[in-house]
Amino acid sequence: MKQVNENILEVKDLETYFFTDEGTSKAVNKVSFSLKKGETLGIVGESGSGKSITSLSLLRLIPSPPGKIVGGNIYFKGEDLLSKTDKQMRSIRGNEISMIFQEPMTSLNPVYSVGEQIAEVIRLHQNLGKKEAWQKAVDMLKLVGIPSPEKRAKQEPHELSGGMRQRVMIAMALACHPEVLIADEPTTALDVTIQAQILELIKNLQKEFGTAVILITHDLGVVYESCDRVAVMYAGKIVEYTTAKELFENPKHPYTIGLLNSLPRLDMDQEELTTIPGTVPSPYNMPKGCSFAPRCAFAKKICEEIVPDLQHIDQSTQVSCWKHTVQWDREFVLHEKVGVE
Amino acid sequence: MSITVEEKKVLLSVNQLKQYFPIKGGIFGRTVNHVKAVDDISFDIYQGETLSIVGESGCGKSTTGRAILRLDEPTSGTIQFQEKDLLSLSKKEMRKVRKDLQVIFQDPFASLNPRQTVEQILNEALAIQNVVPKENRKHRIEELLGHVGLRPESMERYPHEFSGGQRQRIGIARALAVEPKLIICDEAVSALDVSIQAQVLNLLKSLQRQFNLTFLFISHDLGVVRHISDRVMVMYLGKVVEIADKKSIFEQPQHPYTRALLSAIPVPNPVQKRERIILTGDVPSPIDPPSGCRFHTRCPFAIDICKSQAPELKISAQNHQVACHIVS
Amino acid sequence: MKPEIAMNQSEMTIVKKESQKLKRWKAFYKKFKRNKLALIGGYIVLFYILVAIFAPIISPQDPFKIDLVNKLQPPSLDHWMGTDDKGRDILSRLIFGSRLSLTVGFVSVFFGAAIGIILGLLAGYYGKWMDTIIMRIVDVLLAFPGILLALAIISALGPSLINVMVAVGVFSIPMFARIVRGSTLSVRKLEYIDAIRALGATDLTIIIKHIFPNILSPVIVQATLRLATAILSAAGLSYLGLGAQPPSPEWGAMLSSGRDYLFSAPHIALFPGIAISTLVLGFNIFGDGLRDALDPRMKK
Amino acid sequence: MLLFIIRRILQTIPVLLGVSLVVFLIMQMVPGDPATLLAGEGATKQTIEMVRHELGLDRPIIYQYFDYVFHAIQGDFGESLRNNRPVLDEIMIRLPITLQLALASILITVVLGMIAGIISATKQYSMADISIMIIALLGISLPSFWFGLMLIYFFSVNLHIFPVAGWGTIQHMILPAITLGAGGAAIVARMTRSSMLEVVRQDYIRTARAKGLKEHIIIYKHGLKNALIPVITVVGLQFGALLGGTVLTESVFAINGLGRLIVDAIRTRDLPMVQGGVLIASVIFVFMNLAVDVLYRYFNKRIDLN
Amino acid sequence: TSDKTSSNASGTKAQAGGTLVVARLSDATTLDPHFITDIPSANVVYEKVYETLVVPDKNMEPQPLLAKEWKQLDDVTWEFKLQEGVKFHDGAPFNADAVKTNFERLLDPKTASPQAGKLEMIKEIKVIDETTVQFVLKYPYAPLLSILESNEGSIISPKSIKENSDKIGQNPVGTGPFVFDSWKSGEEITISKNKDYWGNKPKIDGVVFKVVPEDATRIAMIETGEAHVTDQVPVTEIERIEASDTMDLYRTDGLAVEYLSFNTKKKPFDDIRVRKAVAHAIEVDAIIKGVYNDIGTKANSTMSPKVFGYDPTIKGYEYDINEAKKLLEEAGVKDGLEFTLTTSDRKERINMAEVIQSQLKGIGIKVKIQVLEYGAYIEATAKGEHQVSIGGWGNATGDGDYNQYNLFNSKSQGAAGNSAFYSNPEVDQLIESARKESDSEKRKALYSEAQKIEREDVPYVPIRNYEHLAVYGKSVNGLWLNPANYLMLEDITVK
Ligand SMILES: Nc1ncnc2c1ncn2[C@@H]1O[C@H](COP(=O)(O)OP(=O)(O)OP(=O)(O)O)[C@@H](O)[C@H]1O
Ligand SMILES: Nc1ncnc2c1ncn2[C@@H]1O[C@H](COP(=O)(O)OP(=O)(O)OP(=O)(O)O)[C@@H](O)[C@H]1O
Ligand SMILES: [Mg+2]
Ligand SMILES: [Mg+2]
Repeated sequence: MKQVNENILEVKDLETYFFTDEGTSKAVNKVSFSLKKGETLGIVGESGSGKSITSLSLLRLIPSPPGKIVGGNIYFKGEDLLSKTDKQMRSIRGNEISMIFQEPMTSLNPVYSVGEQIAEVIRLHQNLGKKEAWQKAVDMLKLVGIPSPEKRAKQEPHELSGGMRQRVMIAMALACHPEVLIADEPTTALDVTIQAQILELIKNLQKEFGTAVILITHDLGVVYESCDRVAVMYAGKIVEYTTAKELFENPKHPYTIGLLNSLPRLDMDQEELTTIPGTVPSPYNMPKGCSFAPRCAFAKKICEEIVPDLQHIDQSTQVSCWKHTVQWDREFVLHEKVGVE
Repeated sequence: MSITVEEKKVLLSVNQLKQYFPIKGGIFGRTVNHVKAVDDISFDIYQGETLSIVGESGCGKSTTGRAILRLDEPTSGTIQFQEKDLLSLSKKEMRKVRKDLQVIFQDPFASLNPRQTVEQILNEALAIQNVVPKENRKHRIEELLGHVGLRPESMERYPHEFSGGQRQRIGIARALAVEPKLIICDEAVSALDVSIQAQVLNLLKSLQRQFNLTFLFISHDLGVVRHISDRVMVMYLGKVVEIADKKSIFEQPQHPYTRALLSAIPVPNPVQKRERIILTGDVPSPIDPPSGCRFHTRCPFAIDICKSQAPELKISAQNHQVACHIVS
Repeated sequence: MKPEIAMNQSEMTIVKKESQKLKRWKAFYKKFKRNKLALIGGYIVLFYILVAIFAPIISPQDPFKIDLVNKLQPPSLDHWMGTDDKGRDILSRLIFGSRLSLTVGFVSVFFGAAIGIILGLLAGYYGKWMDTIIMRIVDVLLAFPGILLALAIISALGPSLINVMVAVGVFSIPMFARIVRGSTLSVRKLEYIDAIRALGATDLTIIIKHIFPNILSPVIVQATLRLATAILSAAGLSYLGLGAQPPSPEWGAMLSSGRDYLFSAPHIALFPGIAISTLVLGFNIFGDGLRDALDPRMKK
Repeated sequence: MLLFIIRRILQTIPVLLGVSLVVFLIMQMVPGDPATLLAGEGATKQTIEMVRHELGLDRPIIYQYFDYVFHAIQGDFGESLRNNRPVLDEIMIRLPITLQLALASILITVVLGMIAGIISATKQYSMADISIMIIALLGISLPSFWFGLMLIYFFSVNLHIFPVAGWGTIQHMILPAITLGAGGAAIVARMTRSSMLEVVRQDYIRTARAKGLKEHIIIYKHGLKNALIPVITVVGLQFGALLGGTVLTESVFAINGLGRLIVDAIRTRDLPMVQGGVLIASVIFVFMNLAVDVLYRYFNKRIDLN
Repeated sequence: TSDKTSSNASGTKAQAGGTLVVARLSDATTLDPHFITDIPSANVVYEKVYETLVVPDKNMEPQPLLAKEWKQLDDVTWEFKLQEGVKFHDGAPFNADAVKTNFERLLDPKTASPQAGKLEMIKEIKVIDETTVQFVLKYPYAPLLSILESNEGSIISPKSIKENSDKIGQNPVGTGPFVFDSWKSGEEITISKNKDYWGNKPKIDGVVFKVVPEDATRIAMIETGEAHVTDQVPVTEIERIEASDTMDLYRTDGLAVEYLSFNTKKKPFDDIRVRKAVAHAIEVDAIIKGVYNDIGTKANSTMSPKVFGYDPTIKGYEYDINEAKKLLEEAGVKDGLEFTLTTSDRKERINMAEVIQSQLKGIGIKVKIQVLEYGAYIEATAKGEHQVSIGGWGNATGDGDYNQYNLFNSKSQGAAGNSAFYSNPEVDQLIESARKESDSEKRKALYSEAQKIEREDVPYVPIRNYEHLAVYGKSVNGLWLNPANYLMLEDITVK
């Protein structure tokens, strides 16, 4: 494959399902995207749209049971992670691909010092002795801008503020200079001023190490300021996949448009916010057609009946919406074979 | 729908409110220190307006709200509500007043008893204040659910069977049930998704119009604050640093902290992108707040006087007060 | 609106209300039923309850008839579980004993739980000195020798079956109090408690309606575990003159009487032991199922 | 923390006063007269009265109590009515034994209980899980005399591995510790299981996995220490129960412990001994609770600092 | 004496050595014989650390020990000739002064010995010379020797009486074949061979008395050899013990009797006919077989056959339901008799109660069993709160007086032993005379007379004569329990 050289990570038709008593939830439903070296990909979408599960799938950390990756491929440097052994996978985790989790409060083990927790991953992947690993952990803390890192390293998570904890998470994730960093809502729990600090930090470190970053968030502002490309997820699917600039200047998918419209704006007064009516469908009870159809102002019969594919509409943009296909203007006939263009 | 100056009528007036949480220690459990969560703040809320409190986590926003509701007993100060000083009421009298003061909390799940159905939740609210005779309660519940955009069938369901936005609507319905005058929204939309947040914000606004409600809106999301407020109060470490009309504060923020706060918001809007003031360091501890101006440790413009002398809240423009040495 | 329609409506609401309760109950039962294990537990408990109710009918022999000639017989066709050291039919004694042991077990656990819950709720909800006092009392109660408490209870209340339950119940108070206090502390911090307080609810309402149901699950687990201890310690008290007096076939007492024959006639201790264990086992898994079914969040 | 500890210790003073008063009152209420019991079979009324006088039991009750408290405050717990030895001496002979036994069995409780609990939790709903939980429940419903005697006959009489009875060496400790620890182990197993199931769902376990750690390191290093928090509470409670619940085991294994001392004292209406025993037991218990609280706080400080 | 000499002969031959480990139910309370009131305490020191002036043999006949010989000078004066050259363990010489010091201590009200009552007939102890001592009594008291030979007659070192009278309980010093070593309270007491013993030295080096409260554990200890002897054996285990190849069972008749006692002060048992009816309705043989596994024998009187004064011609009531029914009818108990049977918490007693309950059910008597913890039981029976109780009377002295006076004399009502609250002036008179009668045949006749009346009055229904059991390992030889249930160590050896 030629792409391998450019794309450090390539996800193809990834499917992760949850099998529960209530039924099967297609949390990630044929998701495809790719990541270039040094690039930042944003994944946005509402709560429950499958952002976290997508990222956990990349590291094969899906809680199982009930979760299971049922299909697709994840090519990391050309090799499919899904066919690796557990042992091989462990040597990738925290080393070549690492992850920052949403909640700095709960993602750090409360009973070990933060230094110990960082040193652990260094010892594991870099074959360093206890002392050197500790020293490296302290260095990492310094790198992420924690003052008096020697002292802080000895403290336990509860002794640090939220911002500091998140930095510890970042230090931990970057300790082995991974090629891919997955940041799952790294700032949601933080204040705006601290959030700004953290995002700045990630950006700088990324530049320094050339790390590719997947930034998961539902804050569109964050995406706009930090990402090169963006994937918008809705109900387990990517509905729009494009550059950040394009997304904000010229959103295509009705959901993306709705999302942008419902943000209260700082630059103008609105008496009423534009909203997307309705709620996200239950993962156990997905609509037959496009999952956004029940809430979509433009929905036609075809939307309710047939699931649209994610299709290129130009070089940099892919959208999964009938509105952007040729079928849109045709009269929809049920027996007509769609998609065989 | 903003209220002109002439119409203003003070509904709630907070004066020199202090809330110190004791830190127990010593052999006999004496108080050895205090968390100065709210340290001498004063402000008014006018009838029918929305006053927002913004500020970083831990600056005392919730504490202020809780003090007004007397969920915690404040250390000192007065809270005048409709001519009554809430803090001097007996427990029983306070229970009566609670009809007029309601609260919507941040976490739409934690604020509803998971073992009660929606009907039970609302019915209880009605029963406690006995606002509606028993036989009409069912009807009233349906009506309330209608106000917040839920179907009557929802009554029989449990909170966990709803989405976050819907749960928050239940919370709102509960607050509305007793026909309050003032509702304190403590991060009422922070936990919601953007699209849901918009629905709830619209709902709050329309309810305000419909029932002439007054909101004390606590949030750290300035986008939301800008959308909903008439006036904004900025807090930092237990102190009010700036309080002004919305327009004034967003267009001419004066306190360096407010400015940093505004600039830190990531905005998905190419036009609005502006230079960031990135603050360094964390918020100091409210147990041992910095001397002088509490912000001076992080303030890029701090001068000597800031370290020694606490600035007073002064009027700096029309409907605009700020506590900063540099500004004045 | 025509009057008939109005009437119809109110009628309808009544019907609806009833069916609603029924529906909730049905939903509960459905959820419970889906938990296979819990169902088995339920059947075991039910089985013992039925045995207790119909003891005189199903008991094959007179549980009190002493037959010294046939003492210590191993299980046989005549005596399915053999005979005890006085030649009494063990099966019949177990059947009759279920009445005593079930009553003593359930009532004393219930009593202990009730008081423990109240203390724990008060300590956890009000905190401060209330907490200190209650928890220190609980400490004392825990450190206090059971036999002394039991003696105190007989001397104060006199020996009777009810007082055994009181005594055994008293032993379990501290356990429950501690557990409830812990859970109360965490539930009390939840926002919905504040929300209810802001509505003007009294402390009593909050405790009973909002805290209590949410601390129930550890209580159920503890209660199901305490049952065994209760049945055994009730027997331990009978020698103080407090419990059921001989020849009452209390399970715990039967088990203890097997103590002298652990080797020569092990069945004497074995069968009561099995009876107690299976009851406790059934009650435990039943309790787990109950807890899950009572919790609307558990969707299962 | 230190201050907290000191404060709690001071709090025990009223508790102990309360305990002594309650013990005193109960012993007054309880039927059975120490003088009669002490005078022995066939003693005449005069003899009994003489004994009563000797023991000072003919003084007014209130006076007796305050006299006791007055002396107790000075560390004088009086003498046993039975054998005239200083109560404190008698207790001090047994206290180390009881503590050793309690510690040994707590060790068994914790080790057995946690291993079983962890296996159960990591293999939820497996055969191993279900059998462990059934065995645990059996453990709870079996009386300790039964279990203890079975152990004696199996390990001592048949296999000659451990001595039947007595105290002093590690070998002596093992069977009684198992007997005593078994019931607690069952409870701890249940507790560990649910706590562990809770912990493995936590975010930091996911973090540990994301680091590439091996599964057993994740469970034992990252999981266990956290799962311990609720277990500590239960263990503390168990420890309390151990101090009171050892009588049967002490009897079966002929261990000269505090439990038997107190029960014997109660049976012979030896008031000073009962007082002393219960007071000491309460003190230990309070300290144990304190230790649990301290541990709990230590592990839990992230959650609640006040 | 024949016993003693025979053991002496073999003693010199057998290789001495070994420590005997005795496992027993409970610890001693004190080792001061003037304060001992229980067998577990006495057993440690009686004829081991201490010796008495006279000692009972296997038939409870008095034999010389510290007293070489004795004679009764008149009704109230007894003279004893003492052994010469005997020394206490602390070096003090044994002589008439030592005897005087001992009994004066015992009788001194300041000492407050609970045993003083038993010897209150002593008026004076006269030292005649170094080796001669006279006991002068207040009134004639025939069973004097039986008291002197029991535990309270132990002779303590006068030196320790003078120097630390308070500490004797912890540190006994006597003249006996064993010297007290140590006492770990609640755990064990050790005594070891007295190398300078004046008489025949014991064959073993020492004895450890270990406290092992659980029956099954004691037996397990014998089985594994951890202990050699245990003298409290549950009747339920005898078959297993007899079948075992590591243990043996020792059985010997005791002095104690178990009985049912009616509260004769309370309705309906103030009516002799009702008491008789109950006596007829109890099938004693079944109890002995069923409850006691044939350990012990059917009792005919509350006095055991080994006790002085026992009359073998007196028989217990026949098991006769018809007679019982008839008597009840006569007594006018028509609508069925109902009563509460109180017992202490000893399991055999409880078992007995259950069997009696079931037997009486046969003639329509409803019995409610009330089990009381020992202390409460003693109090209830002493106060006469009970209707019918199960009791037992041990007899430490082997003399009829100890039995008759305590159980039947109206002065002994309540705690002193007469739990039937029985009172019959005629019986009182007989018991008093027997005390003073020095002719043993005449005494026997008096006791026989008393027992006949007692049989007619039925304040007690005698059930069982005790049989003492001991289990010992096969390595033990020469075990002897005397009828008062004391372990005697002269002949014992451990391999
Ligand atoms: N353990 C689980 N069992 C069953 N379903 C699950 C589980 N975890 C996740 N899911 C399902 O997967 C879907 C996607 O969840 P995911 O956590 O990826 O959402 P998200 O986009 O990260 O949301 P958020 O913004 O709230 O983090 C959810 O709808 C949920 O139903
Ligand atoms: N009950 C309490 N006891 C002690 N300290 C408290 C208590 N409640 C709040 N505090 C402290 O008071 C300070 C202000 O807290 P408050 O909850 O008012 O902050 P906030 O502005 O609402 O923050 P957030 O945005 O995180 O909700 C914090 O430092 C907090 O730790
Ligand atoms: Mg997520
Ligand atoms: Mg807050």
